[in-house]
Amino acid sequence: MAAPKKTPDRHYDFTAMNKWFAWSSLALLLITIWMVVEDYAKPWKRLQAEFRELERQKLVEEAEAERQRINQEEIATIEEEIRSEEARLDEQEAELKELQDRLADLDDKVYEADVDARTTKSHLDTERYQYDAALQTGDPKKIDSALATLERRRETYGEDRITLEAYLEERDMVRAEIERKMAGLKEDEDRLDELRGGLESLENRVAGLDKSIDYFVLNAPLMDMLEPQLRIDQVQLPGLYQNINFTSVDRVDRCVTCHVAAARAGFDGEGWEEPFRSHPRLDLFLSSSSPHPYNRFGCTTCHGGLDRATNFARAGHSPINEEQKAEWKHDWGWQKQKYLDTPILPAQYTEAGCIGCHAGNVWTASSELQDTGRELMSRMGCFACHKIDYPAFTDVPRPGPSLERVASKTSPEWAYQWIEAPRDFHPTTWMPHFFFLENIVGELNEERQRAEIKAMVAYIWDRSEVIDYSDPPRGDESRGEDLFNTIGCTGCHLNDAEASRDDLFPQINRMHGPNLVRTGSKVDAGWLFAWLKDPKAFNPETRMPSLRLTDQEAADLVAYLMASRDPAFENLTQPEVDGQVRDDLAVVYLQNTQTIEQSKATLAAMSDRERDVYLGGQTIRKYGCFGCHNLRGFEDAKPIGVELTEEGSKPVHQFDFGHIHDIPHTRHDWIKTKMLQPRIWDHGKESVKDYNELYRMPDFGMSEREAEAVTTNVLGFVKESVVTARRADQRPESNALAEGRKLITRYNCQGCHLIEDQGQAIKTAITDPGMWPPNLAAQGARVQGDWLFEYLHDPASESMRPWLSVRMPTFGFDDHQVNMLLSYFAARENRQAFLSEPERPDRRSLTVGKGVFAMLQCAKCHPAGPVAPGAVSAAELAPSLLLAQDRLRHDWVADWIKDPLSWVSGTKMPVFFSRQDDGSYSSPLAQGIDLPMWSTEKDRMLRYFDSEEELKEYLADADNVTAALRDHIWWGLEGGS
Amino acid sequence: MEALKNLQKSIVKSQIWKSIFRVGIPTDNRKRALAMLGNVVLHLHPIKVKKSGLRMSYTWCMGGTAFFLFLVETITGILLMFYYRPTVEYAYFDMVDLREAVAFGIMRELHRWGAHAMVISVWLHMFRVFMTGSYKPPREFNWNVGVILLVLTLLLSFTGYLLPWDQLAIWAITVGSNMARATPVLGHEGPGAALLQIGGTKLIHVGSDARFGLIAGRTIGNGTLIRFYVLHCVAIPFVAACLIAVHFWRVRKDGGISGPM
Amino acid sequence: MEAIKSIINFLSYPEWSFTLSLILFGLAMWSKALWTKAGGWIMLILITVFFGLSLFDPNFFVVVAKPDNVPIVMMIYIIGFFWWYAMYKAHQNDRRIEAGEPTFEKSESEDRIFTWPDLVFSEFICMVLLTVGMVLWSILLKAPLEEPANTSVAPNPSKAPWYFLGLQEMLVYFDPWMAGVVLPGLIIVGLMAIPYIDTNKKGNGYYTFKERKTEIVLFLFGFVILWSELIVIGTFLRGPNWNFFGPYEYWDINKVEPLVNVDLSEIIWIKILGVGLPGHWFVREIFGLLFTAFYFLVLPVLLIKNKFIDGFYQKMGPTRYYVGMFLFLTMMLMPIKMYLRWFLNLKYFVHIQEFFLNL
Amino acid sequence: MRKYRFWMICVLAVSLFGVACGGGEEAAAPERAAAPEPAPAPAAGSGGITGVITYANGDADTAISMDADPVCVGLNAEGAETQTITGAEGKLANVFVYIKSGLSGSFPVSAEAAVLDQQGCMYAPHVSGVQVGQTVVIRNSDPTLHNVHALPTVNAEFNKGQPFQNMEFEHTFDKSEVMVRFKCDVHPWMSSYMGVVEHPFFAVSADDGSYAIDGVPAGTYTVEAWHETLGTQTMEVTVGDSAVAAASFDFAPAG
Repeated sequence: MAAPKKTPDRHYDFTAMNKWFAWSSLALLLITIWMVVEDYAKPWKRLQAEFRELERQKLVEEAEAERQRINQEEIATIEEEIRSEEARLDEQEAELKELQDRLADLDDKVYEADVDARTTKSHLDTERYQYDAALQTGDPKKIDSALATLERRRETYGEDRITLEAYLEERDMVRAEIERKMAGLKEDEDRLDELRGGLESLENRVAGLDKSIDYFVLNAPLMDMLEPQLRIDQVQLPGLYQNINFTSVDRVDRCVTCHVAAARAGFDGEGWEEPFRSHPRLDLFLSSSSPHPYNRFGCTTCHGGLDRATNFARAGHSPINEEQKAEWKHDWGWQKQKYLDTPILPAQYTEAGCIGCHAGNVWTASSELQDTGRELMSRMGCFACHKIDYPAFTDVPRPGPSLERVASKTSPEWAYQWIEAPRDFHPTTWMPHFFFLENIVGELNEERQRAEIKAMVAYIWDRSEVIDYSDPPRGDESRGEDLFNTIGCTGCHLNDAEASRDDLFPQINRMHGPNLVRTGSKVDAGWLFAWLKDPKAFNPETRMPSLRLTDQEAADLVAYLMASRDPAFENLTQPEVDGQVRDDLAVVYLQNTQTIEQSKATLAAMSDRERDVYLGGQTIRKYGCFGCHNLRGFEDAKPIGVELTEEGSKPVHQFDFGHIHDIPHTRHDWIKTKMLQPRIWDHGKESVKDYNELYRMPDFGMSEREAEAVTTNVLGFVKESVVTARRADQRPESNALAEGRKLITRYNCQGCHLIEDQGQAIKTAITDPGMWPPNLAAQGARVQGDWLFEYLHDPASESMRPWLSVRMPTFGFDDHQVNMLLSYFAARENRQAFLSEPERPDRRSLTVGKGVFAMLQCAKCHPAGPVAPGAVSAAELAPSLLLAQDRLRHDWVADWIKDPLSWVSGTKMPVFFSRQDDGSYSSPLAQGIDLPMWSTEKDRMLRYFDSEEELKEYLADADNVTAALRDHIWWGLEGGS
Repeated sequence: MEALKNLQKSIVKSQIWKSIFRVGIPTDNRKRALAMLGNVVLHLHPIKVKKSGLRMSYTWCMGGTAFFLFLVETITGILLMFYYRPTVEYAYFDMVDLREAVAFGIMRELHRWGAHAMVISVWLHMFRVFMTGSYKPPREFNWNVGVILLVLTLLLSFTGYLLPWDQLAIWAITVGSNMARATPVLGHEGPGAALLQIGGTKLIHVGSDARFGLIAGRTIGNGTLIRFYVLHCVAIPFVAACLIAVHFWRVRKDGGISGPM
Repeated sequence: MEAIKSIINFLSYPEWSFTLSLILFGLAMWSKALWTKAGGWIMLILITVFFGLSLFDPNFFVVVAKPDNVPIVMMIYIIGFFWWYAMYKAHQNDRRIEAGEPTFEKSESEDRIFTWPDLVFSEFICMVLLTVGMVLWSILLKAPLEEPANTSVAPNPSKAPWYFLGLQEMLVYFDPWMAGVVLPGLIIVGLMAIPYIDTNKKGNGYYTFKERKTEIVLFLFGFVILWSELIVIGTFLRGPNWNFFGPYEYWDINKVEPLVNVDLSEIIWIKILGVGLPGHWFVREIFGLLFTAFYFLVLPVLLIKNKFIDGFYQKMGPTRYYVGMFLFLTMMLMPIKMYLRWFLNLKYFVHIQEFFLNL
Repeated sequence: MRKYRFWMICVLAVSLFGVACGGGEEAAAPERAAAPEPAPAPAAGSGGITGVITYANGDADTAISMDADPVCVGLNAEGAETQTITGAEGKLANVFVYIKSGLSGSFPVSAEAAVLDQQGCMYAPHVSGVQVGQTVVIRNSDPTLHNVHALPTVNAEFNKGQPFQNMEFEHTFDKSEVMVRFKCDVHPWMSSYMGVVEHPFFAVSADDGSYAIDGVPAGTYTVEAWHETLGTQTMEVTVGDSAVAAASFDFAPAG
């Protein structure tokens, strides 16, 4: 504007003023632009654009491949045909033309007639109404006239319809005529499209991804408010919520905004890296066919992290190690999220995400690490000191052996040695080291520990019952050895001084029972004999089953086991400890309830032994030994550890890292470190803290892998963040499932059996597959509840595989437990455990069954009578069919015979019926029946058929044949009639 | 060129234009005066001001700054209100969305930093007025209005502090509001509260004292959020706006922009 | 280096830093040299150097760099600057007055300027620049958003908004009802009362120090020392459990300070008289009550004996004088209480838990 | 994206300046190396690999008792032996030799089917090889029940019963695997091994221990020789154009 010059009534010099104005406006413009750019250039946009480009290239390559594939000759020929067709049509052009004209003409007529008809119709409706109206007036004259018009109109309408339909008919004819003429051409064209279709769709998709002008326009700043291609992609997850201070907020996952290909197949293999890879397990996750489709489960439900984040750092990615951290810092600007309590689980712990929904079922299908971790925790007995409120860890018996009678079994000296360093004696034991760990420094503290151990032994022996056992009968060591190796001890026990837990990871079932090395230096032979004969007699709660050993067998085993000795652990002595130290420890406990003077007096009044016993009791309380072992005097003591039920949600700042600074301050690093070095957080405080304030968590001597497995579980113990309805397997039966699985873990069924495709650890001890205990796949579908009930109660009653040297032990289940197992197997197969008696079939199918039984030579493997000794090598035999009727489920046998492999992988039962594409099964017997060798069978069967064709037809149908076989096995076998 | 000139002329001469802009760009003093009188915003100013009052070195322009920031807060605040739901479920995640998904979420920064700046500028305004002794007669009353505005500014900022509903927010408010427990007579932990009772029934307890009234509950919760939200977005701004008007009016009436009386 | 740091840490502990700041404040008010361009530059450089160097210290950096603390750093500068600037102008004017010339403002307040365009434009430019500033700030510094609210996990320390940290700091020395309600209330009342108490006709509408020494000194004491400084302390030097930490100290949650504070009654009855505490609260607290009464009722009267103060009394008349004196004494309660706490571990003058009346 | 749109409008309204000119940089996707063209099937070369498998310990096979199935006894009047270690003196038969690595590209699958017969309660041949995708015809020439139980590790397991004489069925393996074991659960002594490889360059040593792989394109390869009990041995072999390279293996350690 025209700036007035400086005058008396002016204050500022206006040229200067304008300069100011100009510069400041310019600054404003620039800053605004900067703001817009800042707001527009989001990292996820860059990534999406990048991915578009990559995907485009991928499609281009695919299109190329498609082009290669398409058979050019074929196309050429078809195009040739098309040309000829067209030529042919040209010849008939004239009449074709004429037809088309007629068609056009007819179209007009139809239209016209249609209009007329509809007009008439509308009039008709009006007059109908008028007639009603007339009726209302009740004036007969009106009524009549109205009726009259109505009638007339109805007629016209009828006529209109007729003309219309006539035209329509004619038109259709003409159309058909034309189509017929052009059919050949059309057909060819269709075939051509079909051939080219794939390619075309690919090319279209490529075109869709081209960076054309409109791409830039649509995604330009400020334009992209309308319909951008680069946009935030989010999914809302009702029922999967975040637990914010007593209010739950449904998740809104935006992960795929950057992980564009996560839920789409085909973006794996080399060249595809995060964030552009497909999920590695699309069969299980994200894909719409998987059990966890993306739009129902999203990502953060399992992986954790800030669901709504659209930025690498803020999403809470957690690096698996320092290298990755450095790399991420550099590539993605990674930062620790101080304010995010639920960061993404580091890759190695991802399976922790399963627990939130699956804990209710004890096991999680196909999450190996987490599952092993759970098993480790049950064996190591974490739940014995820490309350863990999940089915797998609640109302389970104490994991350790009862000490109420330990004095009858071994010596106090051994016990001292053992408590001091269990792994020195049994390298693979689950019993942890409580003493002489890193946070114990100084001679005094070490003396204190000796005093404590000695006192504990004193207490245990003081309370323990002593039974005297006479020496066992003489046994033969070598016979004992192969008993040990063949009857199944090896399913739960090792006998190997070299073994290490980590070597057996993750198959830990063989460490269910103690490693039996050095038994000779530990126990009393007489006790061992009695124990092997009947474990429950010694300890009613023991998980050790009875193998129904004869005295001789037991004696042999004893001889074998006792032979394993180690001089280092024989004629041991307990060290002398300074009585003063012992007394000082005791006084501290006394002072909890007494004044200093009183406590001194009380102590003085005690004898030396009493003091030991007293201190022992207090020490046991201090270390919580009663958590794992039955101990008189601690029947209802409370566990000493902190509850772990929601450990995975504990804010990081509540974990005590003590003076350790080189370990990253994250939840998982804390837990894992704690597993490997339970006392590490005392570092630097050893001499400051009171002796009794020092950490007491024992050292289980975990390997890296074990620690990771356990950590995975603890990380998974999080606050509820999924509504019940959305958790895994909510069927009414799922409870049975959980209970059954608990029993299976507790009694280590998988040490011998393959259950849910896991276990059969005994494989490593028994090489001959024929001798492996059976695979229990589909057990619930295979056997009858009643039979299983009897069998589990008393395995000796039946033996369907007499050739197996492995014995199904007698676990001494009570009815409740057995029923639990029954309903577990049933629940696995969605069946009822018990079913009603089948009714007897007709003679015909029995006869056919008998014949088929012979033709398929079932008896070659299945003893249909008493087993002929040495007939076929034991290992290759199959269960005796005499048991079938009592044992097998009538509704299963036929299906089984039809396709055994689909039920039990690796079964020796061959498939006789080949599966057709339509799912039905074809039977070879129709041909087989003609072989001369089966003539007798043929004749016998023919009696029940009118013709040979009929018989063959019957035999050709797998359903008939299998049913007949089943009936024969059921009714035909007894008495071998 | 000519064409353009004509076009411009015809526009400027048109009735619409004239109806909006009564006086064009002032070229003489009369027009200058008219410009000030004719414009609703500008007529807050007198037609002429003391030269001293014009000097930045004298006024520090702090009053103006404070007022401008008040406007900035109003505008950004209104925009934010479109996305923010004052309930414990949504409040926090709406903040997250402002950061993650909403275009120009920078409004939140503008609003927050603006608030800080406003508090400081109001203090400095008071500081300056004191140093120039501009509270002295006849301006005593306006000084008081100013003090009240200062308090309102603090309250605005305080109430706004809770709305993000993160740890920073609720604990700052907890600390702040805990003092109200001890209000004499009205706070259940304050002196004299025990005296207020009828026939042994205490009138002032944790469920009825000043703090309860402030945060609408025994602990900070949804009630507090709503209450603070309304205070922050409607109640206090309204009062402040009125007082600002009074403040300006009195500036004019009490002898214009401060300067030697 | 470390040595210097530890010295600074030590000096920054309230008893010393506060005393120091009192002394510096006194000197500043007294000196003239400080309120010159040179003085300003020196101050600016000193502060900047201090911050600049300190930023290298991780612990210092962590605290200062918190987004919500940035405005306070700014505040230190701004208040410092304007304080200096106001005094600078005041001294200039004083010199002119001595020389018998009119003050700047006077010399200019005569001629009037058309608001359009001068004022309108300068205002508009201010707004534009301010906007630029705000946007820049917002782009460079993201607003903080911590973990979602959780009433069961309290952050340590949990602090009030920064502008209330002065009050939170007072909580250390006073009961909530004083620090949180009465004193803030009196601050507001006091501010409002200023124009009515201050009877000084001079210095109306222009910068001057000479003509209103007392007012300015008192006001600055309240504004700079008791308000701004306490905010700075509360923000930068108060860590977990509201423990005090030097600027270079690591905020260790486990830091423990001895709690040995005693009430006046205990000091007198037990320590001095060597008898147990009387049962009835009135007897027990009698000394405290007496002291309070003396402080607020008698002291003002006694003070009149002082010529200087008598001068005010004459000018203001009894009511103004007493109100003013009351407010002044209340303000002075703060430093008094602080010192008694630091050096006598005094907790309360009056401690009547019977009805939560603690002073 | 409602929010998005709305605010844009506000901002447009508020900001007096034509901000639209502010450009956000387009993310240019990095060039990704186009995947290599599928290598054309190399013309089956004219080279070859031959060699002899030697084994000092000679024939160490044991007789089989077939008492379990009278039919089998009947079929083997003169008795039968295991076929683990066979071949002329000092030579070793039933060794599967194939090119383990060094080949590139894909090779046509040979059209004619490989046959695995069950004759006299023995598999014939005892050791054989097929190409991935090549049909294997499995026949039962005995008048007794056999079941063909393949125990692969990477391919799909199957276990078919053949109760009648001259029954046969076809099977193709879709992954390469060395070796796939076949057994018959009815006659535990029966076993056969089949090497499944991607290419046609494999052979099984004859009674005189000799084998020959031909049509090998020129190049350097790792050749592996596999034996059921004696493990595997490998060797680097360079085949010149239309030249026959020698690769003999000696399985005779047990001195």
